[in-house]
Amino acid sequence: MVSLKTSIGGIDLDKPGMVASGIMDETGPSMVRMFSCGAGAVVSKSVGLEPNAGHANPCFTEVDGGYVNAMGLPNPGIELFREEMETATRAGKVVGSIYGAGPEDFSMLAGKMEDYGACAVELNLSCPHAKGYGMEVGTDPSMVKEIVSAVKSAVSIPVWAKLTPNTHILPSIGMAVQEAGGDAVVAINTLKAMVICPEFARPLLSNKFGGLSGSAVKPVGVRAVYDLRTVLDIPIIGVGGISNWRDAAEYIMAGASAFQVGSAIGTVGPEVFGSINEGLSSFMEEYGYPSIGSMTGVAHD
Amino acid sequence: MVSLKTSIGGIDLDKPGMVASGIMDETGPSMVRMFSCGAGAVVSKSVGLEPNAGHANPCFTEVDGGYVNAMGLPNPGIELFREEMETATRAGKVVGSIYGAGPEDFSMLAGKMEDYGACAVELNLSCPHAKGYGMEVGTDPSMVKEIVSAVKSAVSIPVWAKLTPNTHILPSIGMAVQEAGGDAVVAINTLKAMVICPEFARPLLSNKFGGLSGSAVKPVGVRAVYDLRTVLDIPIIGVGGISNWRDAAEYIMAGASAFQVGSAIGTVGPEVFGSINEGLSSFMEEYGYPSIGSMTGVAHD
Amino acid sequence: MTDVVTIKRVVDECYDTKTFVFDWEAEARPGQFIMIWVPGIDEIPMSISGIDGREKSVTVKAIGEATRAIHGFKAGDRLRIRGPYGNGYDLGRGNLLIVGGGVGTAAVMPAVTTTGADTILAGRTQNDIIMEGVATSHSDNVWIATDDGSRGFHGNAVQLMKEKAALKRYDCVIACGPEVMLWFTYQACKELGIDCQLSLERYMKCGAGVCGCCVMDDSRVCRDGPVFDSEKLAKLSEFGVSKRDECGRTVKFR
Amino acid sequence: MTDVVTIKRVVDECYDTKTFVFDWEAEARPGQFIMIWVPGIDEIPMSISGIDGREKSVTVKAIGEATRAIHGFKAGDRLRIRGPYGNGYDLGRGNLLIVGGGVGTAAVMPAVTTTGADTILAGRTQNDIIMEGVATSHSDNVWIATDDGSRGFHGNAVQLMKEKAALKRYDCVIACGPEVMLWFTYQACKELGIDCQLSLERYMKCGAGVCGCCVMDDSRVCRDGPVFDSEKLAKLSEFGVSKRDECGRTVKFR
Ligand SMILES: Cc1cc2nc3c(=O)[nH]c(=O)nc-3n(C[C@H](O)[C@H](O)[C@H](O)COP(=O)(O)OP(=O)(O)OC[C@H]3O[C@@H](n4cnc5c(N)ncnc54)[C@H](O)[C@@H]3O)c2cc1C
Ligand SMILES: Cc1cc2nc3c(=O)[nH]c(=O)nc-3n(C[C@H](O)[C@H](O)[C@H](O)COP(=O)(O)OP(=O)(O)OC[C@H]3O[C@@H](n4cnc5c(N)ncnc54)[C@H](O)[C@@H]3O)c2cc1C
Ligand SMILES: Cc1cc2nc3c(=O)[nH]c(=O)nc-3n(C[C@H](O)[C@H](O)[C@H](O)COP(=O)(O)O)c2cc1C
Ligand SMILES: Cc1cc2nc3c(=O)[nH]c(=O)nc-3n(C[C@H](O)[C@H](O)[C@H](O)COP(=O)(O)O)c2cc1C
Ligand code: FES
Ligand code: FES
Repeated sequence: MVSLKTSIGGIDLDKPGMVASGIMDETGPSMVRMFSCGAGAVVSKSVGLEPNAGHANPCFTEVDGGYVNAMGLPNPGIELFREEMETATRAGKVVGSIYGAGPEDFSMLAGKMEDYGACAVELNLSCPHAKGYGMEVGTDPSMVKEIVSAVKSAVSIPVWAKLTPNTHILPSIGMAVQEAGGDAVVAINTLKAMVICPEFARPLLSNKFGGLSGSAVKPVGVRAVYDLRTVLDIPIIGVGGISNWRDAAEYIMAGASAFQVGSAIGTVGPEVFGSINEGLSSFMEEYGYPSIGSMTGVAHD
Repeated sequence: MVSLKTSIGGIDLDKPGMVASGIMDETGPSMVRMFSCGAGAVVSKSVGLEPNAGHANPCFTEVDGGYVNAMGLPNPGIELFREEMETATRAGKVVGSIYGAGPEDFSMLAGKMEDYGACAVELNLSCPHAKGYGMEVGTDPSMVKEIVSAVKSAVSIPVWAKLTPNTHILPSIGMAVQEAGGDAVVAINTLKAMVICPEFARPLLSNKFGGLSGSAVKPVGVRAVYDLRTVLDIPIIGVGGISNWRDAAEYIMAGASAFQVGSAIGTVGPEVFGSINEGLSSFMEEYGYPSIGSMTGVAHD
Repeated sequence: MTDVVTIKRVVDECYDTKTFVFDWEAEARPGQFIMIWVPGIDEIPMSISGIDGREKSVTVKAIGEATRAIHGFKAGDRLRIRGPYGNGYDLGRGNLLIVGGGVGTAAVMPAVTTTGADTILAGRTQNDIIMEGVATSHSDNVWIATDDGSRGFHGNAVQLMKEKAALKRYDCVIACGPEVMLWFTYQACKELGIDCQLSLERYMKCGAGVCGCCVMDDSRVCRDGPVFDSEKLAKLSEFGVSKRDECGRTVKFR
Repeated sequence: MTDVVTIKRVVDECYDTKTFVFDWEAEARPGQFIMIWVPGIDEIPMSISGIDGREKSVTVKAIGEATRAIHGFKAGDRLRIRGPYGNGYDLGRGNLLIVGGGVGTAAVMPAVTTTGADTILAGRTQNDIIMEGVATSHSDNVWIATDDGSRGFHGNAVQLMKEKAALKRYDCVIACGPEVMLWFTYQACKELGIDCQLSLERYMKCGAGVCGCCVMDDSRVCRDGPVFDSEKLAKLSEFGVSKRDECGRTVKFR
């Protein structure tokens, strides 16, 4: 019998697929639902210090092979998020995703998430469409180091850093996380993108810019994980365009110890976790991989 | 009557769509065919100093929304390429794409292309899968400046620089081109990518890494052109995932004076140029754009 | 699916409501909705109020900036839309009674034209009754209710519905309107012992079941809904009670 | 389309040629080909040699590293393939005469099984004749030619073809084999005044009409071909004369 169990740093998961931050994870009850669909953990919506309505509509559209979104990190703020976390953590493992402008913000938010029962925190160093947050801090290795170090001293739960693929220095950013004591890296966030509507001669999104996700980005994400695996010792969590077991297997073989699913919760539905789990099990059975760990990084050999 | 004429720096084109480098442009006769399909110019395959077989097969595969390739810059070398250029330049405007490891290589190759009748040279500073070439030089602003300056003093035809989107410093790279006297920038080349086949537990491509092209990358390319337009004064040529008039219009409105089509020559066929030209004309007619120039960058207003 | 369509016709439904008709190839089911871009202003959800082959329509009540801007659109203007989204009604649940309250009538009209089932159109006054012509040309029994009694039954939609359900056996009530009306519809159906399918509204961003902003309990109104039947409604603790704002904060109705 | 298929059966065709049978949902036309990955070694083009509903096959002659590696594959092994590529034969051009030379027989076999047309199978010796069983079970007239006369007609495919075309009116010859054979087939058809459709080979990388490495004059063998009819062949100055190597350099045949 094969096992879908995996561990990422200190965290043990029964199933290797998590809900990616920002998808069906802004409220307690919707996170609970995702566990029952077969997610091994849920990463919460990225939460900041204050309530944030996000960018005005339109902030989302379908494109070939995926979505472009600029939600703008809507969230009720860390204080109100306590209630959602309480509901969700009763049902399964929740990773608290947080965003901030600098080390103090991140430390404060991480502390709250720890209080709320998060099993780990995920630092959003990579959102491509929020001014002053996300990838603006995440493409500067020294800033990344500072933030991760600060959060590490502020909490005792594992600290994950979610990285942007919109840079040629991804491996250095990964190294910065590792050197600062980060417990894992998560790759990738969305690709910087824009949609223009010719008839209206303007960008569609109210924020103009957005981020591309979905199957269109999968080969970019697999490459990012593969590259990170060649330089890092800490675990990697793969995300970007996963919608079936083959996609998940690609990320695992590239070097991921676990993976996250975002857009496919829309394109396929929350049932996507069940079908990925089933598909992975039969594949592992047939090809003789007893565990996720035994498959992790095998494409490097 | 609307006009599809456009000019990029010193170059006037009857039609705004060119064949992107690397697609049906390694031989004279195939370049000639592309003119008759409605291309306003053809950018040649990137040519280097010596004959190069490129990477071994497999070097190409379809993925959702596009292709991943690692051709590895196969080309017969600049000496033998004279003959192909002679055939092609008789039929229309040919932009000579070249790649090299540094300023000397690029200058020498550009000189040859000028001799062969190229109307401009396009410096490939962006191929994501050729060691020591392409994006390895193209993510270093000072190196980019040096190469562009060197080529500018070596030839009198316009010098275009083709940029990689695989970086967070794209605007700085664009500025480096402009400051060095470059006549135009071309964006984007492919996105760094990888495809792993789970059943065989290894990357598919012989080179392991490749570049993603096709409709999957269009929102990334449109964003790149939009970003470049906000900082640059020199013309921009848009490329990445264009397969119909709407795609072309997105790039033009984002700031492109002309565009290139690559993958769609495979997915749609060489006829793609004809249908883009027709579609653009009727759109311009209906929406009152007398010229490509009048549409360029309008999404910024 | 994203698309740009051309408005063919604009129909005045009443003082504050207009129908915009356009050709759109998409397959749409009664009860589904689309997202309409109002450039420079907003993008908002709108029920598909007519489905006639490729011809589709939306029926818009001007209540704020975006809907007022849409009212300025004319035949020949373009709409950038995406969809269709949502589950739609199941029209195969026996003998139907269809109830539209105010602009909610738009959402149920394709169910009326598809089934020709008995229909109640309700509004505050006679001036708020919309789409009566379309309804009567597809259904033999179209009853009107107005709060002020200015036309038809003097009373609200739920009161008239109860009256009609006492006279004839219906298996399922299909309704759309203000949430308070739907809440009482649900209670009435429970008492009457019949099923219902109600079309709910929540603030929508993606419309496609991705962002999670429109959830009621653990269900996405945009994707798992907007139509919920009695069985599902029974599990929605937020139905009639509260909604989430744009930040995801809970806001109580009362 | 990319896919991973499972080999169901391996059939020995002759001392150096094997057929690999697998189920594959893709729609394929006679004359099309696929690209087969040989992990760690190469990816190479192979004609689809059998089309029977979802059951497809390739027939591989071991001539180098990749094809020898494929010969090591067994039932149950996986193949990562992509395709189908190419235009395929137009089987509606009247009375057909089908000619397969050596392993080129693989490329024409689906045309034989689909049409049951008269067929010539040629090879250097009797040991090089492949797929005779499949051919005879679909076509009433299957003629053999061997260069050494060890079986059937003593001579090459083109000689036998001329002989047969003198006895019966054919409208079009469909052929695949070494380029020199195809060159003479083309000349013979010109003399006979009949059309032909010949399946050509060039070095292939993408197979999908993108990279341009397989061009003959301005035509992509992978996409505009691999099948070219008399009209198109007349315009291919490189046919029978030269090919491009992996660098795109011209290499003369003689
Ligand atoms: C599934 C669905 C179907 C709908 N069908 C119709 C219809 O057929 N005809 C019709 O006239 N109206 C319909 N509506 C309501 C319509 O979307 C709102 O009237 C419109 O968004 C108001 O926008 P505004 O800018 O004019 O007003 P605003 O002043 O911006 O908003 C007024 C109110 O409209 C609602 N609203 C605004 N934006 C949204 C949003 N993005 N998502 C959900 N609600 C919003 C809120 O309750 C808000 O308080 C539907 C709503 C939903 C969710
Ligand atoms: C459209 C097409 C259909 C074909 N169908 C069949 C078939 O049904 N059965 C069959 O046995 N063979 C077929 N071939 C030929 C087959 O592809 C070669 O025999 C095979 O690639 C040899 O590979 P190797 O590594 O064994 O030999 P190598 O020693 O690597 O090469 C031997 C020769 O094979 C040819 N070749 C090698 N690689 C390629 C390539 N990528 N593209 C084209 N030619 C190549 C070259 O002429 C080369 O000189 C077909 C070729 C094409 C182009
Ligand atoms: C609608 C939407 C909202 C998102 N919000 C967040 C977020 O709040 N924080 C974050 O780190 N990533 C966010 N992401 C990025 C996803 O977590 C994920 O990294 C990305 O979408 C790629 O994965 P996918 O292709 O499976 O969607 C969001 C993505 C989408 C589509
Ligand atoms: C098969 C293939 C070969 C390519 N070769 C080159 C090349 O030699 N030089 C270059 O600058 N770009 C090359 N490119 C990149 C294209 O010119 C283009 O920038 C990219 O594919 C995005 O455009 P598209 O989506 O229209 O294909 C190649 C792309 C493909 C798919
Ligand atoms: S509006 Fe985004 S999930 Fe419903
Ligand atoms: S093999 Fe690439 S175009 Fe034919």
